[in-house]
Amino acid sequence: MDGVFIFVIVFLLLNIVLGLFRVWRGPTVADRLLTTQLFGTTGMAVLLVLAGYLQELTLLNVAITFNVLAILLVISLFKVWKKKKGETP
Amino acid sequence: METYKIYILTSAVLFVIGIGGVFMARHFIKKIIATVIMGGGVFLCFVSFAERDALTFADPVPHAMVITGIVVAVASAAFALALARRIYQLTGEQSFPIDK
Amino acid sequence: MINLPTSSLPAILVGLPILVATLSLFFRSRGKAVVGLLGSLLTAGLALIAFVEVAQLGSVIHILGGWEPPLGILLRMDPLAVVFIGMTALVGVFISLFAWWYFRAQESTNGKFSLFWPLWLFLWAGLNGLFLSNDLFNLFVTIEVIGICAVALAVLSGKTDSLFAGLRYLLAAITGSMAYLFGVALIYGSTGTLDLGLLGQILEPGKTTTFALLVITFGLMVKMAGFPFHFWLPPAHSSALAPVSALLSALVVKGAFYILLRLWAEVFGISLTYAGGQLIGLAGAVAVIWGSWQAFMQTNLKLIIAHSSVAQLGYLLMIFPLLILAPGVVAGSADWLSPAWTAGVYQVMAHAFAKASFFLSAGIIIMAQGHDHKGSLRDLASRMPMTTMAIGIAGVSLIGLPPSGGFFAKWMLLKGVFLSGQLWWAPVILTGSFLTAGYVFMLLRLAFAPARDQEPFRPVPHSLQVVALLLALGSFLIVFPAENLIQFLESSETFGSGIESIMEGGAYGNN
Amino acid sequence: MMIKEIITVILLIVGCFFFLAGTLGVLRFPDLFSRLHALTKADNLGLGFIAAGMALHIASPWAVLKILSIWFFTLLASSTSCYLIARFQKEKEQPTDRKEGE
Amino acid sequence: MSVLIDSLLAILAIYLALQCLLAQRLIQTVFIFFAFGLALALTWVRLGAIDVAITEAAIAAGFMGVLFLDALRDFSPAVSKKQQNLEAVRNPLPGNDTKRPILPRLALGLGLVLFLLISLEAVWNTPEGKGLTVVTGVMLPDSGVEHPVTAVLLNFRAYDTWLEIGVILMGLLAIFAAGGKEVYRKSGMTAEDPVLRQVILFFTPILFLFGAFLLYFGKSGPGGAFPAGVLWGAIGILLHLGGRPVLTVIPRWLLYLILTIGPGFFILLGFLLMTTGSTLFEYPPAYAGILILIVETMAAISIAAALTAIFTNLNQMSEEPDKIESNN
Repeated sequence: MDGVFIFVIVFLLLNIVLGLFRVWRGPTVADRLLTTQLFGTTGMAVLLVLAGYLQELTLLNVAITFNVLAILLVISLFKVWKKKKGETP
Repeated sequence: METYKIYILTSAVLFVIGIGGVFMARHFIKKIIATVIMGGGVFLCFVSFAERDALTFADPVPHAMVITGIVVAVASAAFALALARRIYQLTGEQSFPIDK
Repeated sequence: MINLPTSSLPAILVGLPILVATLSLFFRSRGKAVVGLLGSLLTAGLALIAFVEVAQLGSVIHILGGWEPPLGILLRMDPLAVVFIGMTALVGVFISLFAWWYFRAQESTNGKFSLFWPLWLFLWAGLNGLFLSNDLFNLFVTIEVIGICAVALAVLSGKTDSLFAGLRYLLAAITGSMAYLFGVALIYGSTGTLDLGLLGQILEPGKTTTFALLVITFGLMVKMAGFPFHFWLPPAHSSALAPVSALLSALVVKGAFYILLRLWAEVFGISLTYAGGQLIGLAGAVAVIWGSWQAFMQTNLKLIIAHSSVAQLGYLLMIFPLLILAPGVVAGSADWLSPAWTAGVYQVMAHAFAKASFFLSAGIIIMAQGHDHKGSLRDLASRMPMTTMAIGIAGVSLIGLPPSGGFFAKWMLLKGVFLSGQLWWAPVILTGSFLTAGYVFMLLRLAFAPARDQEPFRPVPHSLQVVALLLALGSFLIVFPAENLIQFLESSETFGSGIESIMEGGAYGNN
Repeated sequence: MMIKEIITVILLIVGCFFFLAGTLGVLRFPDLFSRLHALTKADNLGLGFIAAGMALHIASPWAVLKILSIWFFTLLASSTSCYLIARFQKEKEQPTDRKEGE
Repeated sequence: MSVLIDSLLAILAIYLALQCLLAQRLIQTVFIFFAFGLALALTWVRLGAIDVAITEAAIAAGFMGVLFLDALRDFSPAVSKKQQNLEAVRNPLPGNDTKRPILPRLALGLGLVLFLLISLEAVWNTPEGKGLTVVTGVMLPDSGVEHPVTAVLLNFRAYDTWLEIGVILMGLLAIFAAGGKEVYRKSGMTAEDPVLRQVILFFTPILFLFGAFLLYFGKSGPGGAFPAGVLWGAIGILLHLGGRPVLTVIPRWLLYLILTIGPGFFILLGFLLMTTGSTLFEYPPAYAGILILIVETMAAISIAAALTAIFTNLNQMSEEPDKIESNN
């Protein structure tokens, strides 16, 4: 079972690395912003699998902390974007 | 090769990246982020030693020090951010004027 | 170290200022000032009690939480620490009194200035904690406390240039403390302890230790504005409010110097080479010449004083080459160690008093004239004789003319230089003094010159001038108890000890 | 016992497949909006499968609740930020003729 | 096989750190900074430092990320264009905008590479220390808590932790000194958005409960005052963003009471116990558990209030009326 977990983790991390290629290439800024997307979702998956692999249920708390604060980030981003819309015609 | 060796090398690299960033980056925010990265490197060094010295549990003293360090680093970074924003607000500058 | 007598004073010296500072937050501006002033008097009183206690009992310790090192933290109050605490208290009380009248005189301008009091008490607690600490990581926390409070005080004036200078200072301070922490991590990794006393016994030389020493020294040099890393000091110190400039210059930079001294003498002795000492001495020598020259070239009074700080801190660095013994020399036969340590301690004290007085006088002049271009000193002697006298006396101490504290420090440094045979430092010390004399006499000449035009001149409360003058006199008065003080200091383990370089000395290991 | 493990492995593999699909989409699709679409949808589905697999593997009610809430929160955050990134791009494309990329 | 995980994580962290500093746009820098935080958190988890991972997730990535994101409202590209024009008017010198001289940068780069090589060699050769694991394990039963990290933080090295809680307060005061306003105005943003309001209503209890859970769980596992404080602080930040600034509602004395109760109670308790003849922060073993829990709760409240106030202050900075006027 552990072998499967390690395989999945390595696979997911490789996914991130592959995705970073796009971040590096661009071409637009928004493409580069995808990193966070990529990392957010895949990172959560890695955390979940690690929780199973290390038999450490407290890892779920780490994941929840991240998630709950991610909402805060998103709302903050929303506000930033609104402010910019208000300022630049 | 033991696990901690990889991370301890990483910690040195992160530290150097951070220190380079503090000196070379122009924009205030980048300089501040560079200090945070530097801190990340240092904390990684502590935590890898904790992993190396683990018995039934990892060495808790470095963990406690890292938690303290993170909080302290965040407090100073928030202050630096406040200064940067205040400067921007008053003068519109986003980086130090090139002098010397 | 564990079997030294225990005292609760070290804990109170750190805890009380923070408690009072926290309390003062509840008040509005005037109340903050009252609580703050009372708090600083209280802290100074405690420092006095601590001095008396150490004089009677010798070094005392306080084991926090009852957990002995290496797990817990131990506060240690030895003669060296208590002398620094006492100096902080003396200078601090005068600066507090000055600040009280200074802020009252310009009450109308800004209610934000009352933040000075809690920040200053936090800073004071941080300094006390730093002098007492015996733990590498705790030292990091205290220097962070000091760094944040110092920068916050430096930007209190709210001027744009002080904000720029403050951000530069803060970034330098964070970089310095992170570098220091990196060294701490490596030392912890290689020994598993953070207590200075234990480390001094078990630290072994090696590549990691040398590297840790390197980054720690780098970090602390940044924090104390040692020569190549002094760039942040002149703008930050010259753009702050007068009492703040005095605090920063007189006390804050000394904190990093104290740690450096302690760590070199107590912990890293084992991995230092003769060449390393010469290198740091060289940095000090360059700082003396460069800082003095820059001060000479400035046109603004506060910038002159700030650059002079760079130079005076250079003298402090110059004691390090004397402390490191060449291979083959044993500490017992090295009679230059005591003068070198005395020079260090006295240079710290004399500079603290003189520079505080200098900055406060500059503040008085700015209050009177509205700006600090050096031309504003014209005719100062007839308008404000007391401030002129303060500048003169403080300047004499900075130059190092007898019988000032500055003279005593430089004389001891020269004595150490001659006794140790490292004669190449002597011309630097003398050149530094000449350059200092150059800018001090330039200022004094202006003060006695007739006024060129009728500039607006606002009267300044006499109390402010008296405080500045007293501080300047302090830099002379510290010489009188010198003999007793040195005797007292010599009962400390660290004071007067040499660093024996065990590793083979570098290319210069010739004597 | 065996069956549970086999199902877990299958769920994990399916999750991995979706992550791979998402990443390939990000790499190969021609424009930003389709890339966003690929990334957000496929990855969240993949996370769902992996979460299901792990929930089955850990199989304590408290942990299952936590895992489900993790999935739910990630869904919420990532869909919102996907929307915001798309808006960001759209705002930039429409009003001005400023050049893209640096 | 697991070496692969380690090296991938290490490469990711280094790559993201570099990318973060090399990115052309600020928004990109900030986004990559979140990713870097997550990579670090994964690293902490891999190294078994779950407490650190939670703290990193909460404070370094979450709170710091929100602060940086909020700072983007100031340093936005549109404004910077305007700014460049303004600068061009102010400094018409032609040579002003040229790049820095290449030689110092080259020297700095070379120095960094050299430093990197030295540091790599130094860390590689670190001698085997023993750490304090054994000592902590022996002392743990006397500490009043079961989780070693909490024992170190709140009992063995409580002095550092106390100073650190103080540092957060000092950071807030420093922000006041840097030009923040001690008086909180009502946020200009209003909760006109129904979706936002629902989200806030939904998340406030979750944040509170999860924070409380982490606080209590800190006795026996990873958690404790810092993450709890951040999660509770996130409530304040959320409400502020949603147009319901809590800090305007609270009277001044109460605000300062909750800001200072953490460090204040900590040191008062220490002094109180000192009067019974023990040293500072020496808890009687029988009551250590409950005292630590109370201290942690107070600390979490103070941290939450301080973080909310820090965010509010920074958030209000870009809305100051004295925008252009320079008081130099």
